[in-house]
Amino acid sequence: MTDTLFDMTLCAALILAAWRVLHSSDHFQAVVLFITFGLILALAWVRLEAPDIAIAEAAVGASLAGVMLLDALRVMRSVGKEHEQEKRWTSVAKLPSFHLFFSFATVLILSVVLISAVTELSDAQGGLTDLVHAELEGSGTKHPVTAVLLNFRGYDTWIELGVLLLAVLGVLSIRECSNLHSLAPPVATTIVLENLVRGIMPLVLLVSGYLLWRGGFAPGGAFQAGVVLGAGCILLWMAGHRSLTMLHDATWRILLILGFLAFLALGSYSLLSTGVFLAYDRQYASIQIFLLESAATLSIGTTLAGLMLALQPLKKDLPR
Amino acid sequence: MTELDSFLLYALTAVILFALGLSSLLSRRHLLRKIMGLNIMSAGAFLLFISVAHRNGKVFADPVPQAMVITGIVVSISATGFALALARRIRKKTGLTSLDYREEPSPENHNRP
Amino acid sequence: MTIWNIFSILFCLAGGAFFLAGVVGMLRFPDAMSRLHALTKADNLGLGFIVVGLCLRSLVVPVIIKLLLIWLTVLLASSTACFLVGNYILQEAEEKPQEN
Amino acid sequence: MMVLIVIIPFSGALICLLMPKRMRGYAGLAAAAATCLTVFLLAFIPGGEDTFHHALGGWGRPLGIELQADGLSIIFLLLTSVTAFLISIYAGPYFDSPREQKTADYHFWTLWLLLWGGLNALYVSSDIFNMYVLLELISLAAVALTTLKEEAEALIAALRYLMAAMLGSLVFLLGVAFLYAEYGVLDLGGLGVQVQTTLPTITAFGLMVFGMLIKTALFPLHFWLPAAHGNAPAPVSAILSALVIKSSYFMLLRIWFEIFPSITTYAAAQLLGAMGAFAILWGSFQAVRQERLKLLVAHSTVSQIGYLFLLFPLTIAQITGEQGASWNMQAWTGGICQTVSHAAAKAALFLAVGNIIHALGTDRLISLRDIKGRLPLSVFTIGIAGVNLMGLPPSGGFVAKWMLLNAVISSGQWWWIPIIVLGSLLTAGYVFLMLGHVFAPSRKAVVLQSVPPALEISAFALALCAIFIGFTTSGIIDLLQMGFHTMPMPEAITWRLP
Repeated sequence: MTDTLFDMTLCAALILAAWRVLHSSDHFQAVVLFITFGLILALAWVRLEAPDIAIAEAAVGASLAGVMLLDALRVMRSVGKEHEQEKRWTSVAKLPSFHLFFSFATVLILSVVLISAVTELSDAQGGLTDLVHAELEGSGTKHPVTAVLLNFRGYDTWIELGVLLLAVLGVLSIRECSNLHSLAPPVATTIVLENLVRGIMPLVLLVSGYLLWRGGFAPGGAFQAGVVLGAGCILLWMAGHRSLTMLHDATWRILLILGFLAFLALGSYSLLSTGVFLAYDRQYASIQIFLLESAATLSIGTTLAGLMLALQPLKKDLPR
Repeated sequence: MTELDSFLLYALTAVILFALGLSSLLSRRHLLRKIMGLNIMSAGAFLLFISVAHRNGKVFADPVPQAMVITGIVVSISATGFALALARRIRKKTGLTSLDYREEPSPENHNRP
Repeated sequence: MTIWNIFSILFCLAGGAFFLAGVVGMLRFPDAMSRLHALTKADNLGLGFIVVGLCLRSLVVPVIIKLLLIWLTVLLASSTACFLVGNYILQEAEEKPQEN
Repeated sequence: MMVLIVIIPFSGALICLLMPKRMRGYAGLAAAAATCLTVFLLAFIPGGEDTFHHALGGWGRPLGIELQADGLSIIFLLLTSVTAFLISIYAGPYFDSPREQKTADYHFWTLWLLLWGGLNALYVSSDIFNMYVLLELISLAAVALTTLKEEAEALIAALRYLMAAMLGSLVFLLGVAFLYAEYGVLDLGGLGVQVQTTLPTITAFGLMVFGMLIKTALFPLHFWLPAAHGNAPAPVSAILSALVIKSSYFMLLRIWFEIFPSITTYAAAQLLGAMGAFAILWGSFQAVRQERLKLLVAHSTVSQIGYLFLLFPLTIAQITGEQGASWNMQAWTGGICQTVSHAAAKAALFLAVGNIIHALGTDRLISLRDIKGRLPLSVFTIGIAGVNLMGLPPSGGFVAKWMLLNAVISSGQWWWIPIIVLGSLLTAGYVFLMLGHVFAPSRKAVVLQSVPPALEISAFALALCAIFIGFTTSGIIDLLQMGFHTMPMPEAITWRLP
């Protein structure tokens, strides 16, 4: 009974938060509510026995996406010196009313269809749970989610690292710079913040490493560890620490592609030796998976930090 | 209340979130609202996956949808970051915060031959 | 039920009370700075009490170390976050008069 | 062997990222050539029974992901590799030229090779979640390529494209979630066998088809296409119009004929056909009205996509049991011929238009008058590609439209005839609009920038490919006869060219 009550409260909170994100008139309020929505969602993942996703959601959905949105909001609100163009761009004051009607009708029809479809879903316990547990023994890891991510469906994870890489390259090309090296050094801040960050960085590294190590047998893993690492990098930047700009351009690039490259290298190696792409030696599977995960962690951390940092001012934009 | 009911509850929440996100994408004009709408839509899709995982699992939730959702979260944060960068760039170049706009030649350039 | 358990429950309850106070402060205080104050103080103390309570409950050294590390991380993280928010508020307050 | 068509472009992308700036063009071209060669080896060198099947990591379905190639995959792979290789030859000198120098170092090659690898991987994938990830990879790469042009119009078009693409993939993902909830598997084979007519399944079907329709930009979901294709750099426009659109069309074919063959209905097919018909008319009508060259070509894409959707009503008969009728194969051949010839012709058209813009410095239709008989090869390319789009013999476009008309007549769905004819007439209208300006007397003397020969030759080669496709129909039919993984083609496969 309490379970049901809890479920209902949680679901109601989710819908309410999403509704308010949609309808609040103030953009800042909407972003804050969006972050709240992410936190409630993390709670829902815990309730649904998916702690891996809860960690990922709390780190990404609530914090990283929140930081990105807040920063974007700050930039988009400020009235800058714009119009590098030869045209004047004016927002249309009002959309035609049929647009609103049309979108409302679409959403309404879709909701009806989806809701009735969901109620018809069978309660049969299908899925691949048993199969995963049956094969878990030879997968080189004891945690089923890690086994699926790195072994059974490692190909997906490889492509996903490619998507991350693409996103950073895309952001760089939008900023008209070719690498993270052309970023202006961060603005120096107060000594309080510097010391705070100095204190927190070892802990960030510890948490990241712990999550990575834990992925071998319990919830945790490369992605969660990578997000924590990336958040640490962003924090370092915000504290005005220049260490990130000191990194050599080539180092940046190698860090960015490391995860993707590790999958590629391991896959090619197994293709040459056994004729199968991304197959692990049964004997060394756990070590290979750990190496892959470490490379992926570094890459994910760099990429997520890069996604955020690539939006900061460039050297060429600074006043001389 | 049985296990099935909690599955139904979360699955219903999932599709409602999806529809809410879609309505934000379609009806709000500010780019940030649209991007948040897309994120809520993906949250809805993920929630459906995980409620299914919870239904499928006996002791632990089905790991395959969990892995898929983690992959999906990575993909969605990449796309979000990219979209935000584009939105910021558009704002800087044109001063627009939405994609509904009119173009007029600015007066000083207009007089030039 | 051992004496440790009773202490553990008491500490956890104390922690919960601090969290509750923090929430009330967050909702009721008038401006952002005092809200931040309520939040950090209550959060850190509340979490501290709960960590102590959980330590008493487990009484295993590795777990205790882990719990304390968690507390330390949260302490540092929340003070950093609050410093950033507070700094932002101050900057806003400084910039406003210049604009007018 | 089969994984190599994915590994090679991806490795090439990484190498290009690590190379110093001036070496990237060569490295990229080498990777393009290697990829193209691998695809040809895969398609034409007979191998063992494992040639077209690879279980990744040694895990078979349903737990792992399997790569599988059938006749349809091979056709799309070949189409992609030939077009992509010729576009790559074009892209090198294009991005080296002074006018485009600014964009040269923004990772064109890395983005492009990642996109190409994604396309190849999509054509051999047999797992719907894997397909989702690949679709996202393709869309993000495509949008990033669009932003290589730093004008505000291009950025706005890119963001609109990104939103549409994300919406499409998310709707598709929700469909995947419904399928997993209902059947607990993700591989095409397993799904194709299990699928039954239940409400969640139909919803999943609708969602997946709708998501792909957004990405394929079928009327009225084409709102994002003209601006995105019309504002990108020339090779990127060619990539988007010729290849990226085709990937989601390929997904539609997979969804329609492989996962859900048992629940597709006559009415649904007619609806898709009707949307296609509107696309043909609306797209050509808009194209005739354009004043900018690239926007004209982009609208022409909207209309040519419409023809692809005539495939759906023509392969399904009103009375069940008539599925195996003889027009089935005609419709397939027509649809696939249209896909392939449009890819080549449209790429040629965008590249040739790119040459003209390169020379003139503007893409206003009216300024075509100023080229005054110079750039003969590019103008000739436009002419040949136009012949293809109109469907005049001898060309792939002619065979495509001829086959579609045949299928229309023999299936008795006469109402498509006026659409096809009218569409061709309107196409002729905008092609002659372009060519007419070329031969009209010019207003003033204009100094043209010289166009590197590689640019003109690669565009011309693509146009020739489009013609050549008209003579390879029997090859396409043979490949189609290889059937799908799960569902063998109907008995009509014995049908031959008259």
